[in-house]
Amino acid sequence: NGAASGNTSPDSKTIRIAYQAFPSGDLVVKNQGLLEKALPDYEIKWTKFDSGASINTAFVAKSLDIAAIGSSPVARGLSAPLNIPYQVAFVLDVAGDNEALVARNGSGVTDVAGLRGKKVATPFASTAHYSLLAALKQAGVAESDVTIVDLEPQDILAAWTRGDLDAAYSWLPSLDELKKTGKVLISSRQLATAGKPTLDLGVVSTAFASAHPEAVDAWRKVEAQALDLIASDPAAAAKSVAQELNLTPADAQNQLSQGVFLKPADISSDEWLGTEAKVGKLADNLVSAAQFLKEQQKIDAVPDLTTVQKSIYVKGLPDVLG
Amino acid sequence: MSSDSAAVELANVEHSYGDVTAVGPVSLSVPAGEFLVLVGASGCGKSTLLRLIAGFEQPTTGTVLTGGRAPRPGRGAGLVFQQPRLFPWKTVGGNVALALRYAGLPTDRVDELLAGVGLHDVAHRRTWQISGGQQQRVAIARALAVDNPLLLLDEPFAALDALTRERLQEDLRRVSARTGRTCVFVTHSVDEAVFLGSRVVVLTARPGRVALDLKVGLPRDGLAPDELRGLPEYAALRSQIGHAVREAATVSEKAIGPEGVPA
Amino acid sequence: MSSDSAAVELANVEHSYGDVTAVGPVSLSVPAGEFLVLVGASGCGKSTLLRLIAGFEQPTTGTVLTGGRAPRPGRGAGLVFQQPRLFPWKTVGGNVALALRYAGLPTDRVDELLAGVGLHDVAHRRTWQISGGQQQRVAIARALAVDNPLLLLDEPFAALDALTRERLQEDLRRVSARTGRTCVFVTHSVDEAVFLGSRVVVLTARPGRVALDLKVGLPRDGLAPDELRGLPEYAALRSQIGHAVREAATVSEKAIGPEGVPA
Amino acid sequence: MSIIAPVRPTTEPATGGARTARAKGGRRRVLLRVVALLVLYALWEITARVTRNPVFIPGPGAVWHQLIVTSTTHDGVRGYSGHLLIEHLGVSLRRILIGSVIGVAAGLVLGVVMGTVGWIRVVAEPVVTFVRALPPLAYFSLFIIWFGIDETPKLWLLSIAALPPVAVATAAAVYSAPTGLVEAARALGAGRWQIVRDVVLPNALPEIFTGIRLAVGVAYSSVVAAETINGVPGIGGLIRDAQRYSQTDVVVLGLFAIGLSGLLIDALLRTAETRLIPWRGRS
Amino acid sequence: MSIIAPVRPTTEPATGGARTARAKGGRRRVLLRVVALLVLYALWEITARVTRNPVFIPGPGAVWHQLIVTSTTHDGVRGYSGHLLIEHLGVSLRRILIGSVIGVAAGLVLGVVMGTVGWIRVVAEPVVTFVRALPPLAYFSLFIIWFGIDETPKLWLLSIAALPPVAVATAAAVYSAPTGLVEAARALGAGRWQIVRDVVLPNALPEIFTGIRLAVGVAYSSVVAAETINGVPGIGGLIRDAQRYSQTDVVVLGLFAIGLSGLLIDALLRTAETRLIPWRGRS
Ligand SMILES: Nc1ncnc2c1ncn2[C@@H]1O[C@H](COP(=O)(O)OP(=O)(O)OP(=O)(O)O)[C@@H](O)[C@H]1O
Ligand SMILES: Nc1ncnc2c1ncn2[C@@H]1O[C@H](COP(=O)(O)OP(=O)(O)OP(=O)(O)O)[C@@H](O)[C@H]1O
Ligand SMILES: [Mg+2]
Ligand SMILES: [Mg+2]
Repeated sequence: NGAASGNTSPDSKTIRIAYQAFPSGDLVVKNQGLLEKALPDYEIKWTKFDSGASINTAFVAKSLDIAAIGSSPVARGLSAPLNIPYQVAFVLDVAGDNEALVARNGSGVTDVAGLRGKKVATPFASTAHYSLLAALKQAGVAESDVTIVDLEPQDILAAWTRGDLDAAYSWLPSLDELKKTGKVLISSRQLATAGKPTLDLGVVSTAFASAHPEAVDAWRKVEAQALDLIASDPAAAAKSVAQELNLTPADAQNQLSQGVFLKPADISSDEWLGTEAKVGKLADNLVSAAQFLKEQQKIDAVPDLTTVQKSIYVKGLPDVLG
Repeated sequence: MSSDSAAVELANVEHSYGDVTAVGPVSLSVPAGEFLVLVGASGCGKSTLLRLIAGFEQPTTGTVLTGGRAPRPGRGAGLVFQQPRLFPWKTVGGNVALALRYAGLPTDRVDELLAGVGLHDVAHRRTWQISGGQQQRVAIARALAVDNPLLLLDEPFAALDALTRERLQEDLRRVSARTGRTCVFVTHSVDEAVFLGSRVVVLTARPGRVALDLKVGLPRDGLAPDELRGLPEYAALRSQIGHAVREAATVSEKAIGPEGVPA
Repeated sequence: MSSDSAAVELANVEHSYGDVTAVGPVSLSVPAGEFLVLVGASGCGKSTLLRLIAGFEQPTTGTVLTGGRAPRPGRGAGLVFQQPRLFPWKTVGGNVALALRYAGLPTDRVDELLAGVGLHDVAHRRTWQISGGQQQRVAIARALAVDNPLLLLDEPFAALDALTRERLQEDLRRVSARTGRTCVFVTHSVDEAVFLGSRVVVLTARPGRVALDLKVGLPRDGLAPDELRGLPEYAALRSQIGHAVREAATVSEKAIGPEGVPA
Repeated sequence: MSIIAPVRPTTEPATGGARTARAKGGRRRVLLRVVALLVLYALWEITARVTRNPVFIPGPGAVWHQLIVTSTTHDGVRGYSGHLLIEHLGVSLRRILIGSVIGVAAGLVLGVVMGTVGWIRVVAEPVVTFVRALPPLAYFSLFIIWFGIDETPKLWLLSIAALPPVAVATAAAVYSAPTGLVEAARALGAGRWQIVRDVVLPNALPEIFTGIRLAVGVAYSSVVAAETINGVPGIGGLIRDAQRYSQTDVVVLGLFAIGLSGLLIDALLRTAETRLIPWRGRS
Repeated sequence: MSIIAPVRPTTEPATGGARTARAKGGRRRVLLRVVALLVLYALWEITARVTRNPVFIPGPGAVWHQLIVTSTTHDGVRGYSGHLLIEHLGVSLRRILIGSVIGVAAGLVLGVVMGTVGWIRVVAEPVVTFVRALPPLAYFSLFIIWFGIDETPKLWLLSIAALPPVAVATAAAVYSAPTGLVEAARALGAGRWQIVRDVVLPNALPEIFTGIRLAVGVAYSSVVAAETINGVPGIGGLIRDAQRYSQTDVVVLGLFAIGLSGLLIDALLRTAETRLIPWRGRS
């Protein structure tokens, strides 16, 4: 199989894309076959993954060319020992109200500081985990003062219902259920404002990007097109997302509405990817995420800023998205 | 032929394994205290008959009664199978002890019982660490551990040398005579049949039916085994039964009526 | 006693199972073509001796040679164990066919071989669907399927009725005489020993040693079995051997030197 | 007799009485199972109604509805995640089948060799024990790295999961081959591999079958783990997806699909077993 | 003889020659294992050097380093995730042990009952087959709903994982109890449960042991699944954590901890087996 061979030769016309089951423009692209239309010569293989960790693994195995992946795993992937040769080429969405820290009614917790001595659940190694720790730090709560439990979102819901948890940092759709019997302490939208955004990124393997720059351009264009669709015709976008996630269109639209979807033009702003001339603040964001991981002893060393900046794929920006 | 007090009562018993009829219609009534010896060709149905009496097989037609009731394995009958069937997970002594335990008896008689069949110093051995004849004797000791009114023995002495065999024959005869047990004993040895039996039944070839049913009226009391064997009646019975066995083995299925060997 | 052309050669053979000495020092030389019958009390070591000759046991001391070489199971010797040891996953016929297959012979002789031991219509049966004596006969047919120069038989006819037994005895004697096979035959029947053996060895009680080693010089050619049994020498041999067996069984270990029974 | 020594259909041809008894037994069996099913169904329905939380315990109705939804094309969507339920199941069954076959074959060979060849046992036994203690979830990512994300790692995972029961059961059974019968074969002149073929393996067959049945079960229960990555189509991928969106009714539907097809395969194996081992209990 | 009928220490007391042969055999065994270990080690080292990618295959040195790091307190951090390796392992072993004991006991009872009581077999067998086909990852969420996120759901999962091998092996062995010996016991007057105790169970013991060994192995390999939820401290939780951060050396270290302790327990079980079943191969 293609695991070891990679996909770097210019005449190989296959794109292997990893997508995840979170509502984003990526699902619209897949559902409407936008990329297939844009690149009729290419064979496009969509593969569903359920975590950034497994996407990183698949990149290590040289089984992927393009992927939708959270910023936290990207920070890991760019750091030692992984040092995955991929580049960030797109911002799919920024976590907004679709990821939040909720305290269960009856736990007596009303703000983040009140979490001391309480039991909080979140899926480890996820963007939510990152946000939770950021929120605690912001509120001046030491991590050791809180019992943090590693649970998948569906398991959080189960434990929550039993009353085993006091709070949880989770995302949609289970977040909606949590909100019904709980109070939002802080959401990722607020953290983003406070300088700790978590994002879903599009990454491209370096080898693929240098071998097929035109394909990367096409991909960025259709992703931008999808973002436009989300902004202009949420119902149509929701319909596509719903089909991919086996949801009702209404559910999908509700979920989409809670995320932050950038305007294509904003992506090449200094706030995010930046341009060929000046790489944007996303690099700093990734470095700070890596620093955070280093504190957690989860990575060996924090990559320096220039290395990370090289891993931002700004080729052709801002014109490509223009 | 039937009597209410019969220890074993077979009425028109037939048994088939699938389409193989092993035992032709047999009617036999064994009064309590009788020592019945079954003789017959290999494969004529002796073991099957014993299994019917023990309750391990149900007759295809006819009825089997022991002590007036349908036989049930382990109830009132001691059984020595044709194979030793020792439990390999128990020692030799443990095999005998098991029989005592099932009967609710104390298990300290194990060594005594083993000595009774000529086995010393083997109680602690594993069942595969003794010879074939010794295994057979353990099976006998096991079956004799409990005093059952009925004893069913399927060629118990086949694997024993002449001397041991004679000793055990003598013991068995004495014990059964003294306690008044009923015995049904299968053997291929005509000598053994005459020596032990108060009645000898010769079966025809498969399906086994009664070819000869002979009371052995030897005067036993006070006679030493050798004296008994020296009696002229003894020799006569031997040759009569030996003859009948040879005859019966060659009798074809068709030539024999339900009543026994044709005159 | 030893000879270079001996089919079986035992020199000072002793065999112990742990601290149980089963066979005392035994020296025996069996010339090719001899029909040696081993007689002895139950547990005296006959089977062990046979297993030594077959190569299943290694002597604790001394050496065993067959055809001048150390014996190896399945090489040049047919063996009938004391138990039938049939393969339950094969039919009766399949058990016999296996022996033929191992010898590279065509397997169409199965029915003939079974008929040779008096079994008809059982080739398709399962091994537990035939009687004990029938199982024993299948084991004999299996061992006789291939013409080995040496035949080792451990009480092969113990579970058979007189008639079948005599027929098979006669067959075995005829076959071994005609083909010049060497036989070592274990039995408890003194009559069988005299009838079959060209030489009879009586063993003492455990550990088995040679108590009596007797050439049987009966004139066999042209005599019908009944005529043979009617000879006066026959009766004399019977009683001599019978006597020796009784004696040997009671000889204590100490009283007997390595040379045999004391005068 | 009915309790301790159950009726063995193939070994003892029926007498007249036994034949009707068996027919009765068959009817009684079906009846018992139907009753058991009804009881389970009632329990489920009642629990679902009492709990009244379809996320935790979806009622039979909801699951039935999902069966229909996932088996048809609705609103332009084919089944679940673009594949019908039967397709998900089919893909997974294919994986389970291939994985089981490879695992069983390898386990059989390994078991026989370990049971018969001394030095291989000495070396291989610890390795097998070591490997079978390892959690598939732990080494699956290594498989991804080595074999990519397509079928290969899944088949490897399922094969490795299916191997140990067969290998261990076979090795144990082969190791305790009946001395008496092995000797009998040797006396007949059987060579080493003839003994293995004609005595050791037939004698081990009942245990090997137990091993195979366990192996297939283990492969089944590993299917979700195997389909964590690139698992759609696949019943394990379907379950995981549904789980993530708390579509418990779909999860339960998937569990039923797995359990019922597992039942079916086990029934086939048991039938084969009865056919192939008429001597059960006779050796 | 050495090939087909291996030396059975307990059954055949040694003759002079055999005794030295066995001592030799023991030394040969140790030697073989050491050689095998060295070969494996060399292979690993070479592969690691050739690959030169610690994420693919961390070298022995890296794993050794992690062993030291996770077993000591460095920079104010105790081991990994606040617990020493040995503590992670201890917690998991405790879970495995309890889960195995419960699973084995339940499987034993179930197996015996299914093997002996006809109507229970008819009803329970499909249920057991159904349940053992279900992937733990699929139903684990239900356990959380029922049992919370502490020890209980983990122990349930491990117990349920350990149950089927014992239940299936026991039921199969009990079902094929040797007719001849069962009859012998009945002839001696044994009652139903005496037969089970004195014939059926001893005869099934070798297969039961195989089942137990498999069960412990399955419990082991389920420990990561069981510790997906609130699994730290715990060797499974450690592995999961390390996996998500691609700390392959820690993952491999965890795998070693699991595999080696699994080897140890299996060796204990095998010793017990040899002791308890002197009649192996003799029935
Ligand atoms: N594995 C063993 N361990 C210890 N003792 C044994 C073992 N096998 C046999 N024996 C003992 O060795 C002696 C000889 O046994 P063997 O089977 O050769 O006797 P045998 O002459 O064939 O007896 P039988 O006529 O009863 O078959 C017996 O006393 C027996 O108890
Ligand atoms: N399960 C079975 N199925 C079919 N036929 C059988 C079965 N068991 C026994 N038979 C046949 O029934 C007949 C009687 O068997 P049985 O065991 O009663 O003979 P037996 O008189 O004891 O012979 P032996 O003296 O050889 O032990 C035999 O011909 C045998 O082949
Ligand atoms: Mg019989
Ligand atoms: Mg013997």
